[in-house]
Parts: sequence; structure tokens; C-alpha cells
Amino acid sequence: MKKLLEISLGVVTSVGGFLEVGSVATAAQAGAAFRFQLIWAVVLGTFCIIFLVEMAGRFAAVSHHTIADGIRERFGFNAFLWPLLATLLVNFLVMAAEIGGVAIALELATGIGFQWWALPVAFLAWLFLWKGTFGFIEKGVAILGLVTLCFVVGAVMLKPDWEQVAAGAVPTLPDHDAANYWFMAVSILGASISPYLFMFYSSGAIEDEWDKSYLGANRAIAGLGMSFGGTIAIGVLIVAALVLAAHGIEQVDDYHQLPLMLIPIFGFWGFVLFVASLGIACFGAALEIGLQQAYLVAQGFGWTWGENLKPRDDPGFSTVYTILLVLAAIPIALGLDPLKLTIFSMALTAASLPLTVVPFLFLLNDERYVGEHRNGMIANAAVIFIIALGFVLAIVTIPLQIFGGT
Amino acid sequence: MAATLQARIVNAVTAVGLRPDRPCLLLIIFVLTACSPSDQVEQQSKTAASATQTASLVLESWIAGGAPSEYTSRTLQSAGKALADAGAQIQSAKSPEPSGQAGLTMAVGRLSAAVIRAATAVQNGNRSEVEHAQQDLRAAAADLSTSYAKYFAPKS
Amino acid sequence: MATVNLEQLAGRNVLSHGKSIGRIEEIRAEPDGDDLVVTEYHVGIYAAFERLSASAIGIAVLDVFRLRSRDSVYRIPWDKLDISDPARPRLLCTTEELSGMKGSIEGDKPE
Amino acid sequence: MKLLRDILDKQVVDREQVKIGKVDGLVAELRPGEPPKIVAVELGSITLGRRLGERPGRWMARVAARLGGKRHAEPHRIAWNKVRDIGVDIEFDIDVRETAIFDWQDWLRDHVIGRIPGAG
Repeated sequence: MKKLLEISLGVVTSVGGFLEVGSVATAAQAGAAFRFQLIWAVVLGTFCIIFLVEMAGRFAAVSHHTIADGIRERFGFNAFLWPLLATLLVNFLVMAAEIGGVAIALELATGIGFQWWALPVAFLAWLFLWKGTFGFIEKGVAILGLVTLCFVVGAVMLKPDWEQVAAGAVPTLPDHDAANYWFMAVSILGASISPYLFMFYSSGAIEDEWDKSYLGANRAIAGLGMSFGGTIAIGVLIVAALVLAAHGIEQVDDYHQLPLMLIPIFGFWGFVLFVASLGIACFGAALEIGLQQAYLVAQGFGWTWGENLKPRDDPGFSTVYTILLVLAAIPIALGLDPLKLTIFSMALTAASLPLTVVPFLFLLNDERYVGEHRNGMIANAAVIFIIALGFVLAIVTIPLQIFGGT
Repeated sequence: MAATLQARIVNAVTAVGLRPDRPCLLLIIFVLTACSPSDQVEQQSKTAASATQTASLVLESWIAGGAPSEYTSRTLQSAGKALADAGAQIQSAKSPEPSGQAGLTMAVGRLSAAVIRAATAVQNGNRSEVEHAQQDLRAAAADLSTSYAKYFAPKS
Repeated sequence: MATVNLEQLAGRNVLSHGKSIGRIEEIRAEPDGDDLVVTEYHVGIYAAFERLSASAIGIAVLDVFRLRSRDSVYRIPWDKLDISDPARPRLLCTTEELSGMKGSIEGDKPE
Repeated sequence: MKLLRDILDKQVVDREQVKIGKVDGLVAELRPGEPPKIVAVELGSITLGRRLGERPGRWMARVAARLGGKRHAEPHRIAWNKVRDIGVDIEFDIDVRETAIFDWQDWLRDHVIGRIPGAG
């Protein structure tokens, strides 16, 4: 019974991690511009992240190491430096995007411009990390995050042609705006396969003191949680296609357009639901990224870490998230467009994937770490596929950034 | 699409300090874009159409009580600005078809004015003025699609 | 007493008569009474695979690129490598002795 | 035992299980006619800098000396004979509070973190 509770909580938590400003923005853009045609990118991204999260959890539960620990220990400091720097940079950009997401939600709610909210939001997030415990943050974000289910409800209420939705799950070539199409596909993959997600997950497994008895729960949480998150992202995409595209709005390049997805369905409550979903999902993601950044640095250099400790007891750890929050608030406070920043950081996330995913191939096959719980054929094939995908994404992202970005 | 593509390539190339007059670069640009210069007009017209539809959807929602005034007026201002930008870009494009281009520019200009007018009306809570602006918006939107159809009509 | 930082040796090229025989990928140590002493240096790409527990994957990759000709690890005893300057490890043996130090790859089993 | 695989870059904890760093370096004593003997592990930014190259190492040593004074101009060392257990982490029979390793974290706690309300 306790395990069951834990699994459902874990599932909900993973939704909190999965759905953030990146998946909302990329799914909305894709639905508006290409209707159901890019659903496959969400599905593919979700499959990839299921595999990576399951492996990160398994690795932590069996070896009692986080992924960051494992990379440093096996590959040495010099090799560890590259994924470290790449992830620090990507986390910084994504953090700025999440602060921007919360700031937009607050602008929509109050009418006060988003840049004025950047510092208060960063401060509030810092306060949560400063005073909160891991369980409090995990559970709070998870339960409030359920509000994002309104996208799925909305999608069902619009009665889409499910056959067409299913057809969108199969990759097809675009008949217009090819560069834009591929750029969106890359951004969706970047938004789904976030390194912070699986690295955070492995740290969480250590914080929650997982051992081998959690392997089943881990599999269930990874599979169900990420599919749940993917379903919500598909919900956003369907709503965007059936509301925005149907009204002739094919370009979502202004965040003011986003609430229009839900208003025609739910009226004024649609506006409220959108603001709440965006605010909560982004705030939750900001907390998780703040923690992940601190975990990564602390684990990389072997400092004391843990969200359950008091800041006095892990000064290095709390300094890292404090600095990150201050820095990440700056671009938004200066008025940088949060939507553009989001799309840019999602594409960069996709490009950074090989650096963090290649180590999985080694760590999850190393008997010294995972013993008999090594990767099987399918899991290894999945890792190799993700690495190949990551390399392709890394190579195409830069030209697409120039040619296809909005 | 491809004309903005072309502009982006040229910008990118100059940004990295290369002179874009190299034959091979031109060739790459040509292969990548391989389209007429009227693509910029097409792209901007699409942006204008999308912004127009955004404005009309948010106005409808406001009238139906779904969208709060503050949000509606901000969205309209933002759409109006997007329209003004698109208009300026269409005007400055080197199009082989000056008369059609002028028609498009005018339609987009009217749209932008109507949207800004609606934004002010929403802010003041003036319902009848909003409805007037909405009618203007519809007329100008119809104008835009006529000009657009004329501009891209098959000629020979 | 002269001390040397062993981590500095990792990845250093080992030269035999001006020709590279590979990089130092592993340092083996054994207990000697209460002490822990260095016994061997492992040189070559296969030693790296051993360190990453990735012999199977590594060999498969090398096979794809047909690079398997150097199919072994040099296991150099502690007294045949001068590490007093870890940035430039010097081999202290002849080419014949060196070929006697070639060994096959160890399995991935935990010790 | 394989030093690079099983010792280097491993987590170091003290006898209270406090995480104090990673094995950033391994020091061996050269003895004439006898195999090199492991005498200590090194921790800290200077050792890490040296692993990246000569110049980053010198640079890091200068920064550390500037910020921390003479006590921090050389890497921190823990004698190998203090090793108690090698498992998921390497445990040394020391108390981190008696070393200079956490000086910077203590400084941070006393001068910054501890002064912010609610630091515990």
C-alpha cells in the first residue's frame, strides 16, 4: 500500500518535472503551425525520456551513486568537465525561461509587465529552496501541478478526430515551411528530453534513500509519469491545433496568444486555468532546476549536499542555487522575451544531449555499479538511438537556429 | 519562408565576418532559398494574417466575457505592433510587383490602426467603440485577403 | 622524500624510441604489508576500455573501424617506467622486453 | 586494485560520514629500488587545476593563495594510512573540522549564508 502511494506520488512528481514552459510553448507553436503533424516528436521525446529516467533511477537505486557521481568517477575530472559546463549553461538558460514563464503568468494575472516579476519570482523560488525540504517541494509541486490536466480535458472536450491525432504520431514530411517544421521538432525533443530531468531524478532517488527494492516502483514511475507528462503535452498541442490553428492563428510568437487556447473552451475560467497552469508548472520546474544545479556542482566536487539539510550545514550547495536564481532572473528583468528565450534554450538542450547521454552507455553496463541489473539489449539500443538522435540534433540545431527560428 | 531565410543567411554570414559576395556562398544561398524575393512579402503577409486572427479572437473572447480587459488590451497592443512591423517590412521589400505591394501595405496599415483603436476602446471599457473597431478589423482583414490573393494570383 | 602525483600520469603518452605505444590508462596497486604500492602501469586503448568496463562495446566499435590490430594492453611493471616527471613518463626497457609485456584484455567481472 | 578506476575521483567522507570532497589526486612516494608507495590523497581546486594543465594549475594555486593565505597555497592532503573503508565512498579516519578543507565553506557560512535569516 505504501509503495502504491509512493508510485502514484512519483508519477505525479514526474509530471511536474516534465511539463514546464518549454513543453507548453513548443507544443502550442507546433499545434498552431502544423496541427497534429508534430505529435510524433512529443511521442518520440517521451519514449526517450522514459528510458533515460528509468536508467537514472535504476543506477541510483542499485549503485547508490547519482548520475553526476558516476560520470565523474568513471570518466575522470577532465572528461566530467564537459557535461558539467554544458549542463550548467543549459540549466541557466532553462531556469531563465522558467522564471520568464512564471513572470508571464503573473503579468497575465495582474497586468504588471513581466520584467517587474523576474526578481520577486526568483526570490520566492529561493525562499522555497531555502526553507523547504525535498519532500515538501516534491509533493507541493506535484499536487498543484495537476491543474495542467485542464489541457487534456480541453482536448477531449474539443472532440478531435482521433484518427488524425493517431496519424500525427507517425513522422511525416512537412508540405510547407520545412525549416520551421524541423526547428519545432528539435525544440519539442529538447523540451521533452531534458538532462535536468533525469539527473534530478537520480539525485531524488538518493535523497529518498532508494535501494534495490525500489526497482519495480522506479520502472512504474518512469513509464507512467513520463507518459502522463507526454499526454499533457499532446493535450496542449491538440488544443493549439483545434483552437488557434482553426481560428487562423498559425504563428505563436507572442506569449499573449497562449491563453487564447483555453478561453474559447472554458471562457473566463480558461484564462484562469491557463495562468495557473503556466505559473505552477514553471515555478515547480524552476525549483527543480535550482536544486539540480546545486546537486550537480556539489556532487561533481564532492561537497555535502541535500535539500533536507539546513543551509548552514551545506553552505556550498545553497550558494549554488542562490547564485543561479539571481543570474537567471537578470535576462527576464531586462525584458528579454521569455517565449523566444524558451524556444532557444529548448533547441540548445537538444544539442547538449550527447554529452550527458553517452555516459549512460557505460555506466548502465558496468557490473561494478549495477551488477545484475545491467541494461538489456532493448535499453542499450534505446541509449544508442538517443545518442545518435542527440548527435543529429546537435549538428542541425545551429543552422536551424539561424534559419528556422522565430 | 525562404526570403527571410535568405536574409537570415546573409545576416549570419556577415555576422561571422565573411563577405557574402563569395560565389560559393551565393550558390549555397541560392540552393537553400531557390525562391523569388516576393517570399518576404508572403511571409510577412502570413504574420499579419496570424496577428489579425489573434486580435479578432481576443476581441470576441472579451465581448463574450472570457478575457479580462487588461489582458485583452495588452494582447491587442502587441498584435497591433506586430502588424505595424509586418507592414513596414512589406513596404521595404524589393518586390517586382509595386502596385500589389502597395495594396498589401495599405491593408496591413488599416488592420494595425483598427487593432490599436480596439485596444484603446477595451481599455476604456467602451463597448460600442469596440464593436466599431471590430467591424473595421473585419473589413480590413477581408481587404488583406483580397490584396493577398491579387498579389499571388497566377500571372502570365 | 620525492613524491609524485599519480593522477598526472593518466592519459600521458608513453614513448618507445620516439614512437608512441599508447597512453597510460590505468595504474595497478597491491597491498605490501601495511602499504599500498604501485605494481603496474597499463598502456593502450584497451586499458581505457577496461577502466570504463566497456571492453565489449569498445572492441565492437574498433571492429567497425577495423582498428583492432593493436589488440592488447601493455602491462608495464613499476620498475620499467620512470615517473619522476609525471608529465613525461620514460620507458626503461628495450623493444624486445616491451613486446613481452603485451597482455590480453581482462574480463569485466568484478574482482 | 586499480587506482584510476577504483580510487581516483571517488567520494571522500570523514569518520562522521560528512562528504568532504572527491579524490582529486593521488600522491606516491618514489623510493629507490622499491615500488612507489601511495602516501596520500589530494583534494581541492589546485589539484583539479593541475589536472587540466600546467597553466590552470598555477593560476588556481595563485587564486587559492590570494583568497585563503599561505595555508591554502598547496593542495589539501589526507594521509593514506587514515583510510578506513573503501566502498561506495572512501572513508578516512579524520574529522573534517580539524582540517583546512572546509575553510571556504566555513567562511561562506559565517559571513554570508549564516547571516541570511532562516539558514537554520
